[in-house]
Amino acid sequence: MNAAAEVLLDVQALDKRFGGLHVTRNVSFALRAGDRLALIGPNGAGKTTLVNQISGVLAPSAGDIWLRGENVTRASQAERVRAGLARTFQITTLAPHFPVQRQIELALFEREGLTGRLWRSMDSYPALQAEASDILARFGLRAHAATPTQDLAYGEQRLIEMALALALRPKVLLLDEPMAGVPKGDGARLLAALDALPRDLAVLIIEHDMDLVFRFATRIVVLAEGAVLADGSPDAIRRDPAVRAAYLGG
Amino acid sequence: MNSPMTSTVSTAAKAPAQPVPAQAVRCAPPWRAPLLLLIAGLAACALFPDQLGLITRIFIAGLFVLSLDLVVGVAGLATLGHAALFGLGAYAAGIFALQVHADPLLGLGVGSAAGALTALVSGAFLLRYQGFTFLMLTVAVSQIVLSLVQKARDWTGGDDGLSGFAMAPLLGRFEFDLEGRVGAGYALAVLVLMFYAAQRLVQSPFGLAVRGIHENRARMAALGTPVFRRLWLLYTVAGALAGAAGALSAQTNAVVGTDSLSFALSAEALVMLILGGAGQLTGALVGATVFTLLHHTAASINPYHWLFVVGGLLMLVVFVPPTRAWAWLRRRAGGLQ
Amino acid sequence: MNTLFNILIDGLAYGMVLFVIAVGLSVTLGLMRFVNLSHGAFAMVGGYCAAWLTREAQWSFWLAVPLAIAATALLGALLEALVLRHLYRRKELDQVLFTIGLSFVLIATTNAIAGPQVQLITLPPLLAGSVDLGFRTLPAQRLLVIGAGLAVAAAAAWTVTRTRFGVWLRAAVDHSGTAAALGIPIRSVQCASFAAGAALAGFGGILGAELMPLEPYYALKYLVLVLVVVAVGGMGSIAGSLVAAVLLGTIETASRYLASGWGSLFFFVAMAALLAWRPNGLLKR
Amino acid sequence: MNPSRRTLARALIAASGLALAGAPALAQGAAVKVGVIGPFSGPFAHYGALFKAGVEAYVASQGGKLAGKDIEFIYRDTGGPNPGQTKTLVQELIVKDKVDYLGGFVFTPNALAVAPLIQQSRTPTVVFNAATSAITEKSEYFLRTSYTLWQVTVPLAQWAAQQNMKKVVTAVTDYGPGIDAEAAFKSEFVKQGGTVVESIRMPIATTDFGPFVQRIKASGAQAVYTFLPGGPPNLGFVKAYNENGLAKAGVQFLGTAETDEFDLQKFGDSALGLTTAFHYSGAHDSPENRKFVDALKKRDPAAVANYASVGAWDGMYVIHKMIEATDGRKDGAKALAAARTLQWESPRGPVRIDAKTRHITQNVYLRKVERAGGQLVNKEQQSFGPQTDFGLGK
Repeated sequence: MNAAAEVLLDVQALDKRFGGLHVTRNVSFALRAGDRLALIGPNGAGKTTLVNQISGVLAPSAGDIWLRGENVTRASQAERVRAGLARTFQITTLAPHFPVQRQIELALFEREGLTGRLWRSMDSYPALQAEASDILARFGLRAHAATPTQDLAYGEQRLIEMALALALRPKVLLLDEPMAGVPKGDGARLLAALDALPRDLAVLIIEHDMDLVFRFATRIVVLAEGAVLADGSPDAIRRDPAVRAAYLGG
Repeated sequence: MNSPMTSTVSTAAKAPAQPVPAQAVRCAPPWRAPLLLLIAGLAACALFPDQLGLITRIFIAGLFVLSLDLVVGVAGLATLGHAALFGLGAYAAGIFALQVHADPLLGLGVGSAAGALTALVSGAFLLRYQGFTFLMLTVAVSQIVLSLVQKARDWTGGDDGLSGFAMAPLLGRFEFDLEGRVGAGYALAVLVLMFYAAQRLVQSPFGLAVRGIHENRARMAALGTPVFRRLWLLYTVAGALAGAAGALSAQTNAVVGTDSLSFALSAEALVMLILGGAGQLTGALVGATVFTLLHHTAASINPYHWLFVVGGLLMLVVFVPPTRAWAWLRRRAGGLQ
Repeated sequence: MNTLFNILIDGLAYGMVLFVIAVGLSVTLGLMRFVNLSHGAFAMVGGYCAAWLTREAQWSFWLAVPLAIAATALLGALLEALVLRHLYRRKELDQVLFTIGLSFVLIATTNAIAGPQVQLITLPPLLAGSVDLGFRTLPAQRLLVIGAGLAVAAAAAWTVTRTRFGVWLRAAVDHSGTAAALGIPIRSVQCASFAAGAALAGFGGILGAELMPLEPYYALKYLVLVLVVVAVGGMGSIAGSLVAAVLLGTIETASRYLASGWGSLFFFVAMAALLAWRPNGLLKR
Repeated sequence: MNPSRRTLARALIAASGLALAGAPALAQGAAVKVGVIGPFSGPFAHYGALFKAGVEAYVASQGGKLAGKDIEFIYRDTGGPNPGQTKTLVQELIVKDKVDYLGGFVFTPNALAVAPLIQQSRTPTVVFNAATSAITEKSEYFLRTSYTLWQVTVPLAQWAAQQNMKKVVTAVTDYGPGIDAEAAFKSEFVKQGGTVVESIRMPIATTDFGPFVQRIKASGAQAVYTFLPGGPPNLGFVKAYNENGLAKAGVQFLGTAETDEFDLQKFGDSALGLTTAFHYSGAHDSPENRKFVDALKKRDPAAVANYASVGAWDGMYVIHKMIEATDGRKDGAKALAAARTLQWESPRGPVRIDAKTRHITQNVYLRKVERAGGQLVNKEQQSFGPQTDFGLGK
């Protein structure tokens, strides 16, 4: 843990109920610049619900979310993005019919606050187009710039998810199962992309692939039935008997 | 050809995608399609000088369906209440001509503003909902508007319609004539200009974002788009276009009836749009033209049973989409050469 | 006080008519997720069959009604098997376009065969009269509608929630892949469900004919009303449709007693308010 | 400018020049062209069919030619009330088809929409049906062979007062003609010393008339004056009137066009005894009417002798006389001058065109529905004598 770095995301005593269902119970953790925090837990542990609350899709029932020193518990998704938060989704792609290049351009327009412009053509922003091409090149997708996203291989679509989030130049990145459904052979490019994430970025990742988790994470939070079961370094988690009992040991 | 998205031939998802150069992504110039429309419109007027009434109706229907396309095709909000925007634009232009001033361009502005205002107010409520709920709420809103217009008989003439207003000459020079030359030219000019504006809108970053919302609302929200505000603005712009179409209808007909607010008009416009291909602005114009012409000819040949023709065609179009039919025809033509 | 009772009784009767016409759409649109705008056309077919059987063929009402319903179900099953099944996976707008086209053709056919006049179903003496309620009378036919409406609601709700067929239907719609793997005869379930929806439409067309007279344009004229009931009641919720129909029927009736000068304004204001309050249906939160 | 653009610009200029040049006037053919506007599709299509049967039967009854000229009918379909489309159709009829006369019109807004066109082109236009008083004021080329609600309602109100009715309730459909009817009845009945205890307006989309009939019952009136738009609502209202016990309670029914012959047979026994005041009954007993009914049935066995078909028949008579007066040439002013003084024996009885209003002056009859030879008919009880349109100038 690099305790010296600035706290970027601070989740404090978060609670969420759906009617009688208690899906998040008093969850707290903090994320600093450069952190690679993995959120693990069995299916139904409330991982995605938690990410949805942090990104603003769901409003928590109680507790606070601080983003770069600002309380964003009641802020809209758009405000959180502007404050430096970006996320990816488990299975969706942004716009299946758009050419890949357009997807990235759209994210860039959004970052620059240009999507309220009604008249000037979307083709008349050469700087952003160049940046979009660069991003595609970085992910090895430049040859597919004009291909409709739905025609790409599944693994490549996952890469675009990540490219979109990074195009927003976030300080905090939430990755919701980036490897889900990707065939083993296609995983290498994704792993490379994960390793190439900017150093000072704070990353929260949900993932089921334990090899990936233990290779990538600097810290792990284990969630069970909505509550934090354990929180510590990968080594500590690996040795934690409670975790072994509830999750790893099965 | 207008859509910035349809850059490549869509290959089946299974096959590995062929690399496509980035240049193919660029939009067509926004003036090209409106210019073609202007030429086609003038040619139609020149070739059929005694059918200008029908041609004017096609122009107006085209503008209305264009507006509907922004909402349904671009933003992905299926509505059956679009006639409310058209009808209120028509009534506003008619009442303005009757009570305030008979100048057509001022009236056009008033009608357009009425459409935009209606969209602004109703959109603030409607756009909080999605899908089938949104669709049914648009029906409710348009029926409420219809009831109010019927009730406000002193202003609107109720079910007898609003009539008795005459338009002043266009630009102070061109009288609206019996053959409808000025009416047709006026409607065409407004249609071309608004088509150009809509084309710019669709090709702007705003248009791209709205299409993004259509494709995946949740994902766009996570990208930081204020979804509601984008849709609200789009709906208001569409309201301005629909209101302008209504105003044109009021001015060239010198009468407004409650049919301009009816469910039937909303449904008919939707049929025209799907016929021409939702999402493509030129598709909206093609659909409006084909449907209006078909209705007119089928009803002239045999006014009794034109529903057979139209009903049969609608069913056919679903199984043989126009784009596929075109592709097939082209292949056949190519094979013959 | 008397007015209040009148509103409640007439509202219940009117609401039940709305319900019996709408319940079939609650099956095809609500449960099968097929945007079936030709629902009104099926109701019309049922009504016309019953009218023809009772008037021209001089059949007894009690025999003619089941036969007319069976004929409508058969037409529904045929159309489903030949054409409509290819549309289940298509876009909703395609379904809209096709079923509107189908309605147009059925309207034109009806007009060509039977002419534009209103068709009446001859009622048996038992139903033709009025029943004395003490402070007023009520047409006996309305009592049949109320009874039949409740029976249909109970039977349909039971079929969907309690029988194996209902489980199959929901599985076929929501998880068609899994359902096929489990050996559920998806095609038969779909076809039977659609036929049932058509049969219910025909039943509604017959029972509702007293208030919604049968004529060629029937197919589209009452479509909005029916869609409103299904939307407010909630997709696929038969109990919801029942509550929505009675509630909206009562509101419409009350506006006729108290504020008829405003037309259908209150009906649609109520609809908008209810939908805005419970977008997923009256009985769902 | 590159070459292709220049070509484009030339094409544009040429095209716009062509557009503004317009079409040269075509030489007129020998036949007299009559455009007939009506609903030929949609829920009101039977009006169109009756117009067609009426005008064609008239021409056939004259030996196929009028004043020695062939007649060419051009039918145009408006669907329902749709003023915009009607205007387009009429514009096309005048400009492209160059019709000499226009006839038809079921709906008031459609008729109002064409007033500027016929005024500008001086096309004599005979309204076969639309019944709002104000129509003939909108252009001096309008003539009308139907009726107005004032025309038939005023004598009915007078009769009701003479029958010692003191309290009447009005129940009309909430649109232009209904409000005309309500105003006509109210003003005349009050003038005669009666009281209108309640004025009910029923929405145009009403299907369940039960609530309104209950209100009529609760009002304690001796009679109900009603106006309905024709077709299914007529049936619905009469059914509710019987089923809710109004007929039994002795609340008298006063109507006008509600017992229209077109769907009278559908009412069954529930229609027996309904009282109406109207200008035409299919059962009117006169040689002219028998000739009309025979000609109509010969043309179209399914056609019914009612106010729409007789309006078309008499409208064609007026057009016939205008063709005679102008010798088949298009001369709107001359034709109108001739039409203003017309007076003839119509199937409905003696009629004439009022020179000032260009509306038909005709007898109005009190009728009761009776059974004659297995059929329900509107049996004329008494004639109120010739009536003009009382609605103008109100």
